[in-house]
Amino acid sequence: MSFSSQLPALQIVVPLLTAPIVMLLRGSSLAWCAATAASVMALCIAIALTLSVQELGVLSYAMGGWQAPFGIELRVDALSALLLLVTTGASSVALLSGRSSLARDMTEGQQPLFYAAWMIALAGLSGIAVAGDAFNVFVFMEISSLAGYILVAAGPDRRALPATIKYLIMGTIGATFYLVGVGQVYMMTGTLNFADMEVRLAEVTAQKPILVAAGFITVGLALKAAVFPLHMWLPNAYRYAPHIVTAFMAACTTKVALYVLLRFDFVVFQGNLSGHMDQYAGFLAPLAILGILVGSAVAVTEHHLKRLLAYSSVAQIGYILLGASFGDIAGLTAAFTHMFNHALAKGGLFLVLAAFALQVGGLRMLDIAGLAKRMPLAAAAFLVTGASLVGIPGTAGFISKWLLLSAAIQQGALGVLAAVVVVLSSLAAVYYIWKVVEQLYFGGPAESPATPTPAASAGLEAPPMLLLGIWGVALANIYFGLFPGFPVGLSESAATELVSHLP
Amino acid sequence: MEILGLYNYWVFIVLLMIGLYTVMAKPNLMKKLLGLSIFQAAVFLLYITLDKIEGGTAPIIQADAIGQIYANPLPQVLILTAIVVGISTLALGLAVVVRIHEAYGTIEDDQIQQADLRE
Amino acid sequence: MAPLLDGLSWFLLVGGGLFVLIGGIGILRLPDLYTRMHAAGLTDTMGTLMILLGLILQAGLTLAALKLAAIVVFLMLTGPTATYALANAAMLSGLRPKNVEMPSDLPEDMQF
Amino acid sequence: MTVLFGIFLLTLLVVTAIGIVRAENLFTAVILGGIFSLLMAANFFVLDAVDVALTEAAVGAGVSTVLLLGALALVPDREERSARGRRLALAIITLTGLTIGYATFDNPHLGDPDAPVHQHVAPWYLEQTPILIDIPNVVTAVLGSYRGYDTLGEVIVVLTAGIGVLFLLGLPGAFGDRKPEDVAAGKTYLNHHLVPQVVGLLLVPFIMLFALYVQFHGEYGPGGGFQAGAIFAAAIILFALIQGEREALNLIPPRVLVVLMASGALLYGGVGVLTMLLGGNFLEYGVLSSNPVQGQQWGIILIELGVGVSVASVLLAIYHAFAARGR
Amino acid sequence: MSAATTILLSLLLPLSGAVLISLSGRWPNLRETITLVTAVAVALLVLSLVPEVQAGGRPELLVAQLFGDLQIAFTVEPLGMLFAALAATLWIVNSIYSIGYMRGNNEKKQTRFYVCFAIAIAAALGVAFAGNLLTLFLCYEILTLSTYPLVSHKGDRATVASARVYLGILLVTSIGLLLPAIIWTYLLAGTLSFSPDGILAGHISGPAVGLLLAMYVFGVGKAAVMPVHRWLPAAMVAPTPVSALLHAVAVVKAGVFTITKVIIYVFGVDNLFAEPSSGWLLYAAAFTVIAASVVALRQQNLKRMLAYSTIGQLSYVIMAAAVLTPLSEIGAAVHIVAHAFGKITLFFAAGAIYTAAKKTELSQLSGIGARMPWTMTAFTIGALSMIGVPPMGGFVSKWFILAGAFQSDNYVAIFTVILSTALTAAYFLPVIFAVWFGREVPGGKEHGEAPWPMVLALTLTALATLGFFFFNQPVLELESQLVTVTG
Repeated sequence: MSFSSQLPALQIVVPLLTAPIVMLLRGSSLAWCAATAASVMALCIAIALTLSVQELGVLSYAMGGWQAPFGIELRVDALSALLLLVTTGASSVALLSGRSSLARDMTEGQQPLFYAAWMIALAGLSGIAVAGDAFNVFVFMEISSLAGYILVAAGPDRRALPATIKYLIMGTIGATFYLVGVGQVYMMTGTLNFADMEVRLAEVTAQKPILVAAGFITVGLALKAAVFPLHMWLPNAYRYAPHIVTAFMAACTTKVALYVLLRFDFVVFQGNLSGHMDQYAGFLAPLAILGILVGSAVAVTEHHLKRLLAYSSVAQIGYILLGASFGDIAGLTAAFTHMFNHALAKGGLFLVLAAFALQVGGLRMLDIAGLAKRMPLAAAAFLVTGASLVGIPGTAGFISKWLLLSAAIQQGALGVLAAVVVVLSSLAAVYYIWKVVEQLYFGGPAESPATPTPAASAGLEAPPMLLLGIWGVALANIYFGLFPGFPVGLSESAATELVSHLP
Repeated sequence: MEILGLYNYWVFIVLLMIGLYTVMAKPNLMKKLLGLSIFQAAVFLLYITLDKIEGGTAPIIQADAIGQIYANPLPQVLILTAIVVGISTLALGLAVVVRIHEAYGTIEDDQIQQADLRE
Repeated sequence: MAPLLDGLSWFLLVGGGLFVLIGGIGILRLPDLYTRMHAAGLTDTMGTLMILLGLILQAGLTLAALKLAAIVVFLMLTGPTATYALANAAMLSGLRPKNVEMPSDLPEDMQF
Repeated sequence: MTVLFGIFLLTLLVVTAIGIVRAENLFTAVILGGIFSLLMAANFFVLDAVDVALTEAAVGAGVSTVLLLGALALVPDREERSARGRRLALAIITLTGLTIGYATFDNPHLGDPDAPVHQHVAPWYLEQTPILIDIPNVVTAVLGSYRGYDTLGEVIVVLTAGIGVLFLLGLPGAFGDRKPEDVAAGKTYLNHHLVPQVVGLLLVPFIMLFALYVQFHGEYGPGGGFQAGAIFAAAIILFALIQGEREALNLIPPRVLVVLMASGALLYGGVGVLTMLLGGNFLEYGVLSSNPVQGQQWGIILIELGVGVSVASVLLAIYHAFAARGR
Repeated sequence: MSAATTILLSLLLPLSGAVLISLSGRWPNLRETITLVTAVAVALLVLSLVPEVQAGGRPELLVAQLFGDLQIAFTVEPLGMLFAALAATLWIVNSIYSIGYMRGNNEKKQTRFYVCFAIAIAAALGVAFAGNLLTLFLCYEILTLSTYPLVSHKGDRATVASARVYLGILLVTSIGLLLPAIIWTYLLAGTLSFSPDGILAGHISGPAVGLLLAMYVFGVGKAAVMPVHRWLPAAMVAPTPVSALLHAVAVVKAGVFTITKVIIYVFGVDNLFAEPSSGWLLYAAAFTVIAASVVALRQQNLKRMLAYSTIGQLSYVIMAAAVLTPLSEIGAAVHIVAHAFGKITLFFAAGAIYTAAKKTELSQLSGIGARMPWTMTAFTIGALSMIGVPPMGGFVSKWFILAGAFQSDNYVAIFTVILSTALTAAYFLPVIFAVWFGREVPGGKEHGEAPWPMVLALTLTALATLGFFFFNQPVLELESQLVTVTG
């Protein structure tokens, strides 16, 4: 048993076992250090895993030494690797740069518990990404969700609490729907392992329960992934959570749910349900289109920056779903690349908002009027990441937009229609991002009622760590815009892997 | 027996519907959480229904009983987990509800929304 | 010997069932809480006691019998206590028995 | 006979559920909830799932009812009438119901030996467990070893709930600014009642004893860490109800409680890491001893202990968080 | 120094200049010195590339290789060389002029002005050197964004509103039409790197050509082909040096340059010529020429009149390109230069008048020639060049265009040229007449010439306009390569 072969387990174990230690630590600084260290270590493990996946292909790890389907299998393929990178990366950056912002949102005594919850959330998300077992996915989904509720509830505003309960209820319903679906599949196959399910489903003649299972699993996970119209929990959860938490969650939570959705559907159902691809595309594509349109439209009218970006997230989830609903390599590649790039863009944007919030109290449009003069660096970073969100060439966002559009056009007439929708929503994105930029740069500070907070009195425009993180992400946006080979390659192999399950 | 072979499933469905209805239609947060528990309990029933086998007993191996059939242990394990998940969710939800009551003075969903609109 | 024990245990079981039934009827028919508690008390002492004894006889000298005996002991402890606590709580919360006037020499923490 | 009994119980279950929905007094609803769980447990027993039945009885009927009551003490106990969103809800649940109902007609009938679930994995567990792990209770074997990773996740879920509740409500003496001394002493629900106090106190040690029995008998009969943890917590909760919240807090200091919460999970995870260091996979207990079967048994005992400790401490901490919030 | 590094430097220099300018904002003199120095240095760098291109070389620079055949890369070819040289040289003049103007009207936010200006120039050079459509698109967008602050310089509500029109039209057209067109091209041809005989050659035919062409022409809003010309008059709220930048140096030139480039290097002249469905472009351009001239005829405000004249003149270029004969292609290229010199002169003059006399309406100009002889002489030269009277630069390009039109007996083009010449004369000559021989409106304030840097600048451009008539050899030689590659 060489060390490297243990990596899949370590990916989960490291953050998972850091959590109880963190909660025992006295004082926020110690807890923060431990959590950050663990998160960064997880990132390193994720990178190592990615490399070995690119080298060796799919890695399988038998938990407890019991071979699947009797034991639980961890399964790391290109897609899992991509997700792991996004999750651990987002968590690390957020933790590294977020300390001062978080310290303002909660009391000193609460912070060890908060960081413990963060660790658990990270472990849960990574656990989903590597799980090869349907029920194991459920367990880790619940782990990450429960921890996520805590993170959201940590928001300073009292409105964070109703947002949390809404998130909790809808999240639980989603998970339970998923559980029902898994139950149906288990009932007909007698196994819980994805790969094994695929094999045994082939012999199942009674299609009804399987069909229903597909429906329940799709709906349940769509709830978790805030697919329109099941996104109602997302805007407030994002708005009232601590800014750093928003940056972390916006980068990965919904994407992980989408990942399970796609993984389950392609690996288990596509091969065995006759004409399932049509049902699947016919169900997801319209939702994706609607989500894109509605999300963008609402974002255009929003006046609170976090809600604005939250609704843009709804639209962006639509992009990913749209690409996935094409069900061919090009579309899936676009979808996965967009998972990566959108995480970069959105995470960065929310980090910038955190910096703004430290400087001026609120995050409404008029609060940030003319802020560019006071914090040029952060504003410039907003410009870059915003450009990436819009999809200006030279930024990461452009790559996925490009892939998505070309994938759509290859789909023929309907695809062209979808492409038109994407273009329209990009124009909307131009509008709402520009709205903010204009306010930042040309809005008269005279209008701004926001009183500078204590943090503003300090000479630097924002805590150095935060600025560092922001610019790290911004530069990453540019780097992956110019040299997208890595994410695109990973996504391509992931797409090929999934498509290989098609009949 | 044959007619009633699906009875458990139907009860599961009914409970599922009752739970979901409570969660969606009742504005009272405590009620919502109770409904959520019913909703989850329904799924427990589904899984446990699966483990039953004709003429079987609980999956505790008795060395002396040869040829004894045993119920399927796997769903039981899954539901043990699910039960614990359920109570964890309930506990967290209750804590949030208590905090909401302290912050808003009510636990009725619609009143909370009105209070937020006023801000 | 065995048929005798068997008969006895069946007698106990049936009798216990009867008591439980009576208790159930009582809970439904009697006028107010206090009277109903009589019925309830009947159920969880006499009823369960007899049933358990019957079961013990069924089990014979085994571990199961021991466990059942333990249950009997616990029920003897908890049943009356629960009934008492219930009555007491009802009293404290000011619930009056129907058409009974209170004795005047209650401890003052029960005075209203 | 059993079938009819089962159907009777199931029907009662539905009736109770409707009762819960319709009850406007939340107190009534909560108590009905307890009854619901008890019926559910009985059902599970009828369906040969003794471990689950025990858990549902201890956790569902016991602890969760206590928690609901604890929360109910802090919030109004009447719900207000409202017809909002009823139509939508009805529409959606009908849709859901019909969808699954449509599926049921292809479902294998209750107890059908040819059902797929009884073909593939389950028989393997039943045949191999005596050889590979050699403990009678297969459920414990699957729980502890074959799917031990899920169980670890489960412990973490419990821990998360504990963390969340402590984060939101605080725990005097551990989190938040309140100290145990701030909690009113001696004041309990039962402070007028001599008899319950005496009897209750008498029961506490026995309950603990039973908890230990369930904990360590888990390999041979129904039981294990979760049930034991819940029962143990129940014992302390009973003590708190009788003697008062502050006394309970002094009995097991909150800080210790928090340490126990963490150490339970750490013990479980630690076993996993140990097996890694010994050259096995994560949670591969076989390597713990020269004789793999022996190792498996040791591993299961250890992790069950971890489960018991963390469940008991977490549930207790949660109860304290609610109880101490009020007074 | 290798050509690649030269390209890189000539792109980076303005940017670094921008950084320096923003840093030196507190010391105006230093700041403007930096501006000038950078401008001169850039011009020298760019011009240093001419000989190689002259000799048929095509210096290249690969910045980044995206997936597939997508890359950020630069290649210098005659057309781009011309545009780059034009932009670089005019930047010098324009900077001189700006210094005079900004100080003369003591505008605020001057630092931001110079910074954005430098960035805009860098973007313009990027457009000129772009080696493929993607790079071109990138620089095109940067140009749009970097000019927004310049247009909205004044910062009051009205200005910002019209600036939004400017930004809105340019962004919407480019993202809504140009980008999809590019993607479509990529899917058809599998590459975006310009190739002399058109990358779409043999990949597309039939009505699709017409559609794609339309997406390009209207996607490039900067070319202001009607009906996407609205932004140009809207942008008249900008300070005059900016108008000069928009009309003569960078923006609109970038537009027509892009279209010409698309016609030659993406579609390929021959393919378009063979494809009837692309014929509409000629008519669209012709219509724009006439319509714009008619509108210009009815303008009372000097700058607005110039704006519409620009719209007309741009469509000249497009029309010339659309005539699709070697000579007309040359004509198109040459007209870019000629019009640049002429129009920048006119704008400089207008700005000078505004600075000196605060006059903006045509009616106020009568008799002003006596007070500002230099300015008005330059103005006259520019106007005549617009009309195309020898010995002005405008004549040269019109000559080539006509010649090209005759080559293919394209009577629409011929007719348009003649008619528009008449119209142009109709709206310029009265002004010139009034300026020199009209009687001055009483009550105007006493004033002389504008500050000397402005006068210097406009004199230089006027001379250039004149000079281009005589010394257009280098340009012709350079552009004749277009014929050899396309013909």
